[in-house]
Amino acid sequence: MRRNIPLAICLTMGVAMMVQFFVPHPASVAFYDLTTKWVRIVGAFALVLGTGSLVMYHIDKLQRRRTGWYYSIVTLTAAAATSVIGLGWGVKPGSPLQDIIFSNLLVPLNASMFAILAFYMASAAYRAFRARTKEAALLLVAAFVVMLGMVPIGANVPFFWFMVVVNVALLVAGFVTRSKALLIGAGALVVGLLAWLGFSGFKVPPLMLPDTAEWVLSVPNMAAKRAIQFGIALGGIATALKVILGIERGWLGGGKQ
Amino acid sequence: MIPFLILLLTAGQVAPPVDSAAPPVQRLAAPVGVKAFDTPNDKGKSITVHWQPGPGAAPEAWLVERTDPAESTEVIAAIEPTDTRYLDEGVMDRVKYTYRIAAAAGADTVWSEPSQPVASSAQLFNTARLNILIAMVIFFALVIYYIETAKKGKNLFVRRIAGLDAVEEAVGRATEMGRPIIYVPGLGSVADIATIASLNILGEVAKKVAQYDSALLVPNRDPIVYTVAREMVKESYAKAGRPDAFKADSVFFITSEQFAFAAAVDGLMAREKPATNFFLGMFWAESLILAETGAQTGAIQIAGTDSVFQLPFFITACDYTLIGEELYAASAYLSREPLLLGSLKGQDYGKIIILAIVTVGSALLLLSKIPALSFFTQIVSFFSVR
Amino acid sequence: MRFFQYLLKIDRRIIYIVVGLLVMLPLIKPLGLGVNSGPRAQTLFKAIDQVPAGKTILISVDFDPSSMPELYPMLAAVMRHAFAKDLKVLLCGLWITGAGLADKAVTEIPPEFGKKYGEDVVFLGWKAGVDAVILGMGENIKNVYPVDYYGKSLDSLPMMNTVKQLRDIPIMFAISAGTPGYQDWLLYAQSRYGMRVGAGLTAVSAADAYPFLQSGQLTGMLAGMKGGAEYEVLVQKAGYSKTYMPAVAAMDSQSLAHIVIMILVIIGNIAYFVTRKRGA
Amino acid sequence: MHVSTNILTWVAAILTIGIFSFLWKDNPFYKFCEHLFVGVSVGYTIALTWYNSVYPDLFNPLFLSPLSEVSLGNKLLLIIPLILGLCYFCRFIPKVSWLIRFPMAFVLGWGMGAAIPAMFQTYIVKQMQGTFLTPGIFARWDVLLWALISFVGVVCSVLYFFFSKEHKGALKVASETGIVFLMVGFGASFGYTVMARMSLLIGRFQFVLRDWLGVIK
Repeated sequence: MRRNIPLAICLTMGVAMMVQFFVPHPASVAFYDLTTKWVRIVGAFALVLGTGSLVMYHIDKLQRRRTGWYYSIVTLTAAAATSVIGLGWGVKPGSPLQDIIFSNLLVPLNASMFAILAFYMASAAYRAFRARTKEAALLLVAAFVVMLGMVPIGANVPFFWFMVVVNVALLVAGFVTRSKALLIGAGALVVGLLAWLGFSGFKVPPLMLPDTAEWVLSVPNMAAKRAIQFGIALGGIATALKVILGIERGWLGGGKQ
Repeated sequence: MIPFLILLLTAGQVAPPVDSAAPPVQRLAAPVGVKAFDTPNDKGKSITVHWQPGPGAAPEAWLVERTDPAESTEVIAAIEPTDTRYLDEGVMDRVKYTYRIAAAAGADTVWSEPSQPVASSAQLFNTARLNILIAMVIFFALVIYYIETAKKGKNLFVRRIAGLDAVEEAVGRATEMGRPIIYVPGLGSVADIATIASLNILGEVAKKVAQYDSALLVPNRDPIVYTVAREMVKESYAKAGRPDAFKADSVFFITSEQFAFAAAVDGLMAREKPATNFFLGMFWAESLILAETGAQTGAIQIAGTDSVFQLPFFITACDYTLIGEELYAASAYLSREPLLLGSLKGQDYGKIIILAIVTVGSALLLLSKIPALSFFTQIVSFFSVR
Repeated sequence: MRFFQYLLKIDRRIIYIVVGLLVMLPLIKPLGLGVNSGPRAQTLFKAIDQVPAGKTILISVDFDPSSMPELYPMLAAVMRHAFAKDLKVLLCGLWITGAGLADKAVTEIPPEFGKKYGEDVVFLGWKAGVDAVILGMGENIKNVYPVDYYGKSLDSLPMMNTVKQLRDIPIMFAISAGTPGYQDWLLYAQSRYGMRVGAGLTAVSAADAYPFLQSGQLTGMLAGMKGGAEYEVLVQKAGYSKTYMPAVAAMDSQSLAHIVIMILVIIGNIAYFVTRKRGA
Repeated sequence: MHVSTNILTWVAAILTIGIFSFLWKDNPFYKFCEHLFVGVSVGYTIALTWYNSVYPDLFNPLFLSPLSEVSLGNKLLLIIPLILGLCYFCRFIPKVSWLIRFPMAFVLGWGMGAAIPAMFQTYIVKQMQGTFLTPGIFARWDVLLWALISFVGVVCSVLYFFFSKEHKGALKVASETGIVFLMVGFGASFGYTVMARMSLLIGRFQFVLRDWLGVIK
C-alpha cells in the first residue's frame, strides 16, 4: 500500500500523459491544461517545503552561532523583506518588486555572476586546454578556428595560413617531445596542405576563417549534436519508461514496504 | 478584415480606365474544385476550404462565403490571391455548412459552385503523429523485451565508462582526506529525465559514502528535487546498514534562482574545500562557474549532463565527464542490476534501428533521382512532425 | 625550465587581471581595429536606407536586460540610421521585461537628431498575447494600443495619424533574444500583411535563422554584439552619425579577449610539453 | 567623468564589485552579496509563485470566487492538488511520512509521461528526417561532400554511445571516428560560447564605466 499506491499514481499519470499527446479532442486538451495547473500548484507547496528547509538551516546556524552566522541574518532578512514587498505591492511592472528589487538587485547580481564566466573561461582554457591526446588537439583547433573566425581580426585570415601555423606547432611539439606519432601526423598534414595548395593552382586558397568557422559549426558540429541527441533521447525515454513502469523506483525513498 | 473588404469593394470605383492599347483583358473566371472538409487531427470547430483558380484573369482577392443550415449566408473572409486555402475557425461542431468562393477584382465578383455540405468534429487520434506512435511502440517493445531477458538471468555486457569507474576512488579519497563530497543533482526539475538519472546515481554514491563514512553535501535548486533527493540519501544510508549516520541537513534547498544557486555553491566549495565534486544532471550556463571553482579548490570532479551546450565546459574543467547518454547508463552501470542493464541493451538496438532507417532511407531517397522511382521522396514526409 | 614550471603554476588571479584589463581598456580608449560589415548587415542597412523620408519603420524590442550588451547597440544604431534619414520610428515589444530598454532608447536617442516624441517616435509598450497583438496591429494599431507606453492616447500623437496599421509600415526590425520574437513577426506580420522583416539576434541563436535568410523571408540579420558593431560602422560610414560607437569599441575588447585566451592556451601548452619532456 | 548620483545605480555597482571580488578570493564582501542574492531570489520566487500560480489557479477560484463563477465541480477538482500539495508536509509526521510519495508520484508520472512523446518528436523522428540524404545534395560537389561527411559523422558518433558491445574491430574504428566528430563539435561550441560570454563581461564593464562612473559615453 505504501509503495503500490504511489506506483499506481505514477503509472496512471504517465500513461495518461502519453495518450494525451495523440488525442486532439477538446477533452484531452482540457485534461492537459488542468493537470499542468495542478503540477504548478503542487510545486508551490514543495517551494514552501524548500523555503522551510532554507529558513531552518539558517535559524539553526544562528542559534548555534556557527561560523558566519551573521550572514544568515542577511539571507533571512532579505528573503522576508522581498516576499513582503512582493506580496504586498504585487509583481506587475512598475511595482517596487520589479522596479527596485528586480532591476537594481537581481539584475546586477545575476549579470555579474553570469559575467564571471568570462574569467573562468580564460582560466579553464589556460589550465585544462591541453593537447594531451589527438582528440584534445582537435577540440583545441576547432575552438581556435571558431574563436578567430568570429571576431573582426580573423575576418581576412585565410584558413590555409592558419593550418600552416598549426602544422609548425605540431612539428615543433613533435621534435621537442620526440613523439613519433606527432611527427607522423605533422608530416601527413604537410602533404595534405601541399596537395591543397597544388589543387588551387599554387595560390593561397581563398577560404577565410569566418567561412571555415561557419563550416565547422554547421557540418561536424551539427553531426555530433545530432548523434548526442539520439543517444540522449533513447536513454532518457528508457529511463522515463522505467520510472513509469516502476522498475526504477529509487525515488520512493526509505521506510517500510 | 472589414476595412480591407470595404477598400476592396471601393477600389473598383476609382480604378483607372483600361488603356485601349493594352492587350485585351481576360475576364474573371469562377474558382473551381471548391472542397470543404473537417480539418483533420484537431479539437473540432474548424473547417478547411480548398479551391483552384478558374481559367481566367488573376483576381485581386478571393472572397469566402459560408451558408449555415438556417440559410443565413455571409462573406467571412477576403484572401490574398496567392492563397487558395482557408481555415474557418468560426463554426460549430456537427452543423453542416456549405461554402462558395468568389474571384474578385474591382467591382467584379464571380462566384463558384457551392461545396458539398460539411460538418466539423473533434478527432480522437492525431494521425499526423502516427509516426511517433510507431516509434514508441517499437522502442518500448525492445526495452521491455530485453528487461524480461535480463530477468531470466542472462549475463549482459556493458562497456567501460571511465567516469563511473572513478566513483569508488573519488569517494575513498574524501574519507582519506577527511573532507566532504559535494553532489549537485543538476538544476533541472523532476520532469527533466537527466534529474531522475542523477538522483539514481546519487542513491548509489550515497551508499558508497555511507560505507566509507565520508560526509556528503547535496545542495538543491528545485524544491521537489530536494524532497526526492533527501529520501534517496536517507534510503541509501539505511541500505548500507548505517541509518544513524544520515544527517538531515546534509541535503538542503538553496534557491530556485539559477545564478544565486551558483553563487551559493561557489561559496560552499570555497569554504568546505570538498575532496570530490559530482555535477550530474541538467546544467545551464552555470556549469563552468561550478566546475572551475571546484577545480581551483583542488577537488576531483566527476560531471555528466545531457545538455549539449555545457558538455565542452565539463570536459575541459572536470576530471571525468559522462557525455549525454552515458549519464543514463550510469545507474545501471553502478548498480549492475540486471533489470537496468537490460534496458541498456534495448537502447542499443534502438540506435541500430535508427541508423538502419536513416541509411536505407537515404539510399532510397537518392534513388528517387531516377524518375521511375520518384515516389521514394514520400519517405521524408513520413518523418514530418506536427 | 624553472620558468616553465612556474608558468604551469601561475596564479589564476594574474590571468583574471590580464583578461579584465584587456577587456576594459578598449572600452575607455578604442583601438580602432575596425569592423568589416558582412553581407547580412548590408542587406538590412540598404533596405532601411531606401525607405522614403517621412515613412515609418517599426522596431520590436523583444529582449530583456540579460541580453542588453548584445542587442541594445543594434537598437540604438538602427534608430540613429532612421532619424538621420528623416524616418519615423514606431517601437513595440512582445517581452514585458523589455519595456524599460525601449524607454531608455526613446528618451536618449531622438534628441541627438532634434526629433520629438509623438511626432517622430512613439513607443507603444507591451501587451499580453503574441499572435493576437500582431494580427490586431495588422488591422488597426489603435484597437490593440489605445494608449502608448506613457499613457497618452494615440489620437493625441500626430505621428499616429499616418500609421494606422501594419500595411502603412514598409519594413520592421525585430530584435529578439528568444521566443516570442522574429519568428512570430515572420509568421503573422509577414505572411499575412507582407511586412519586410529584418532580425537582430543574440550570437547563440543566430544559426537558427540561416534558413529564413536563405529563403529570403528575412531582410538581413544582425547577430550578437558584432552585428551591432557592423551596423554602427555602416551608419558612421554613410555620414549619418558621429557619436561614440559602443559596439565597435566593444568589438575591440572582444577581439583582444579572444586573442588573450588563445595566447593563454598556447603558453599553457608550451609549458606543458616542455615540462613533460623533462619529466619523461 | 560624471559619477552617477542615483543611489540605485550605486547599489547595483557595489553588488557587481562584490560578486567579482570572489575571483580574488572568498571574502566577507562576497559572502554578504551571496547571502543577499539567495535571500532576495527566494523572496522574489515566493511572490511570483503566489501571484502567477497559487492565487489565480487555487486560492481565488477555490475560496474567493462565488459559485456562479466557478462551479462546485471545478471547486472540488481543485481540492485534489490542494491535498496532494499538503501531503508534502506529512514528512514532519513520522506515522504518515510515506504520504509524501503521493505528490512525488503524481509529478513524476506527469513529467515522464509528457516527456516521452515529446522526446520522440523532437529528438528522434525530427532528427531522423534531418539526417536523411536527399537528392538535393547532387547540386554541387561541395554540398555532396559535406552532406556525406555529416552523415558519416552522425553514424559514427551514435556508435560511440554503444554500450552493450565491447568497442573493438569495426566498432572501434567507427567509435573512434565518432569521438573525432564529438571533439570537433565540443571545440566549436566552446569557441562560440567564448564570444557570447565575453559580450556579457563587456556589458558589465560598460555598466560600471558608463552608468556608474561616467568615464565613457
